[in-house]
Amino acid sequence: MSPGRIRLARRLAAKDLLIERRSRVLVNQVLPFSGLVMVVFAFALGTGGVLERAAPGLVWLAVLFSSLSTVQRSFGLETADGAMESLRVAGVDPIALFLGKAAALAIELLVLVTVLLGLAVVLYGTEPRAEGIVLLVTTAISATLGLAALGTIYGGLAAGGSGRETLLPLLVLPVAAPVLIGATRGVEAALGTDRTAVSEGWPWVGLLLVFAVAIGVGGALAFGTLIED
Amino acid sequence: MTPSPQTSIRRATGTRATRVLGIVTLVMLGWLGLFGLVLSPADVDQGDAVRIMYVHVPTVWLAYLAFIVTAVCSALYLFGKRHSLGFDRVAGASAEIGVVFMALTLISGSLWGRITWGVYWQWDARLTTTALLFVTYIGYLAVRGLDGTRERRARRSAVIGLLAAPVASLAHHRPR
Amino acid sequence: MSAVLAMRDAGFILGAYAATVVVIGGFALWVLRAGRRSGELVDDEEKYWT
Amino acid sequence: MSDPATNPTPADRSAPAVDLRGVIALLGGFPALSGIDLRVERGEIVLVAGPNGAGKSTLLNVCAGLVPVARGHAEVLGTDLRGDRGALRHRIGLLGHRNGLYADLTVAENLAFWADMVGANEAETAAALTSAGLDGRLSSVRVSALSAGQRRRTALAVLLVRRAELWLLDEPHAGLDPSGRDELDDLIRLAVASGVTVILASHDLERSRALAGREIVVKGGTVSEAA
Repeated sequence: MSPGRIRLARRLAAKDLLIERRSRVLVNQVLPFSGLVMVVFAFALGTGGVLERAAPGLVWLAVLFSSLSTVQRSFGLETADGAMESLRVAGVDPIALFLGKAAALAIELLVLVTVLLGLAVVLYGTEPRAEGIVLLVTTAISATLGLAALGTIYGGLAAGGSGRETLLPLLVLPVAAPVLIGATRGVEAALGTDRTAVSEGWPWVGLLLVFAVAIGVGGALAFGTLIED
Repeated sequence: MTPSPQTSIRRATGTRATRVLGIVTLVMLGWLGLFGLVLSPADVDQGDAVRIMYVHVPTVWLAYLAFIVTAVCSALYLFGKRHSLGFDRVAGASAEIGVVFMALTLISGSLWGRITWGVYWQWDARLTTTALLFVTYIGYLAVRGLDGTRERRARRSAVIGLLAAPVASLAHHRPR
Repeated sequence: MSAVLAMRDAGFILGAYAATVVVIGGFALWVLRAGRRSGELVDDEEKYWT
Repeated sequence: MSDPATNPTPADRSAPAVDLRGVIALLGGFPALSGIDLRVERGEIVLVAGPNGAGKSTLLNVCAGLVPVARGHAEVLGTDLRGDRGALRHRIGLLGHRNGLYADLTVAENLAFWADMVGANEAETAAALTSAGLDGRLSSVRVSALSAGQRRRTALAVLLVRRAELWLLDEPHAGLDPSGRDELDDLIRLAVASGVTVILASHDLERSRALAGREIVVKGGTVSEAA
């Protein structure tokens, strides 16, 4: 990993975050949407303990759905005026391109996850316990990294041409299933849902980390081929 | 293997070998029905439900075999020196076969489950993985349907074919 | 044949067999038709497999 | 990969910008170019004319290394297109009908981003802004608020920042008003004066002829020199 590559990736990520700060698409559109999803879950499932028990899974479902919009936005700004193509044609290192997009996506998703976990406390009455905080944070971060890497791969694929946006959910959701399962179990253990112990959560964090690393490495290597359209 | 030019007009893409293979397959299918439904006895534990296994197990094996072929051919296309489009075509055709047979697996499996468990579907790891793999390869076929030149399609789908399978199977090897 | 119909859960079991035969048959027909259509695009001299 | 230190050696400085001999390129299995001969010297402006679908864009894409050469000899900036094109990419600037800019960023931010991508310094970025006539107030305007002509000039300023030696411009005048076209032409002349080679495909023949030193016609996948 050359320093030049990391510098490029940092610059790419900073560019994405600057664009988000300017346009506020995620804050003004995606975040309200994910909040809405949480509320609609509550309507559908009603009260009486079901919500509290299902809360960890619902949070990650909402994250998953919202991450699709986030990925679409992230690559929409690259394709709107052919910027991604310019980068590719100019020979900008595709690994740096992948790492930069994934890093920006990870930061954006982490904000989303934090807000949604907070919403779960308010809306679903799930109280985090002190001994589970470390597990909660590790789970959130490792799951987010995996989702960001995954979203970057498929976002890059969907960015190639017209009519591909509709393909994104079909491609991402089945592959994201391990993240959904792992992150849900991890958060359940952290919160003590169904009287699970904190120690039960750590193997799931392991799974999430394996996933994030595998997808991250695979995506970095494959990204050049994927966007070479 | 050297037919006269007149007969080759209607031959489409078939060869004598594929035709023989097709007839053998039809005969074997009939045989399977005869043995599976009539000649073999009911199982001691499963009763008559075991008869579904005679179609269920071969289809799932075939589906997995087809997906392995897809993954291997994707790798051969991507990492091969000549980037031969032949591998890409085999990968795509194999994925189609895999999807069809995995659909059959899911259908016969859920019918078996209805008899044995009383429900069509149970959320255990193996069933979930199978369903996810099914959807993953539907996505793979959708990627193959995207616009672009043959080389682009081959590159894209090879990456997806290589990436998707192990990840979807990760749901199978989850910690207890 | 009546023995087959008399077994327990005959509907589910026969359904599984029927689905298998129908789906495989349908897929085979689809492949044959696609092959025929592709074959028409190729000149007879270039059909190296015949 | 996009290391700015890989400056051309003197030997390939003297090589022609583009040297195509008998180039055949396929699109979807069919020949889009069927035997192209084209030699463009450094510092030339060459106009590529021809009807729609004749292969003008394909020719530019072949020069950019985006469409592979199926057969023939193809050298761009002294590098064989059929070999490793990695080092060649940042020396070529291809501009199609899209500008490749980020609408939510200002002109200066777009250029600064590209400067970081290719390792250009601030002085070079400022010089590109001035050359493109985008310095001063315009530099801090978001691209989304610019006119079509100003966006085009920003896109060309990116090529200046990238120090691209060969500019491949596909219909650069499309969608611009007359004054925007004039400003664009001035910028192209300025770039050529500093050593850039330009190949442009255009339907605006009158204007492009005034700009270009030479005109070639692409028709049916082959090239002929215009009289």
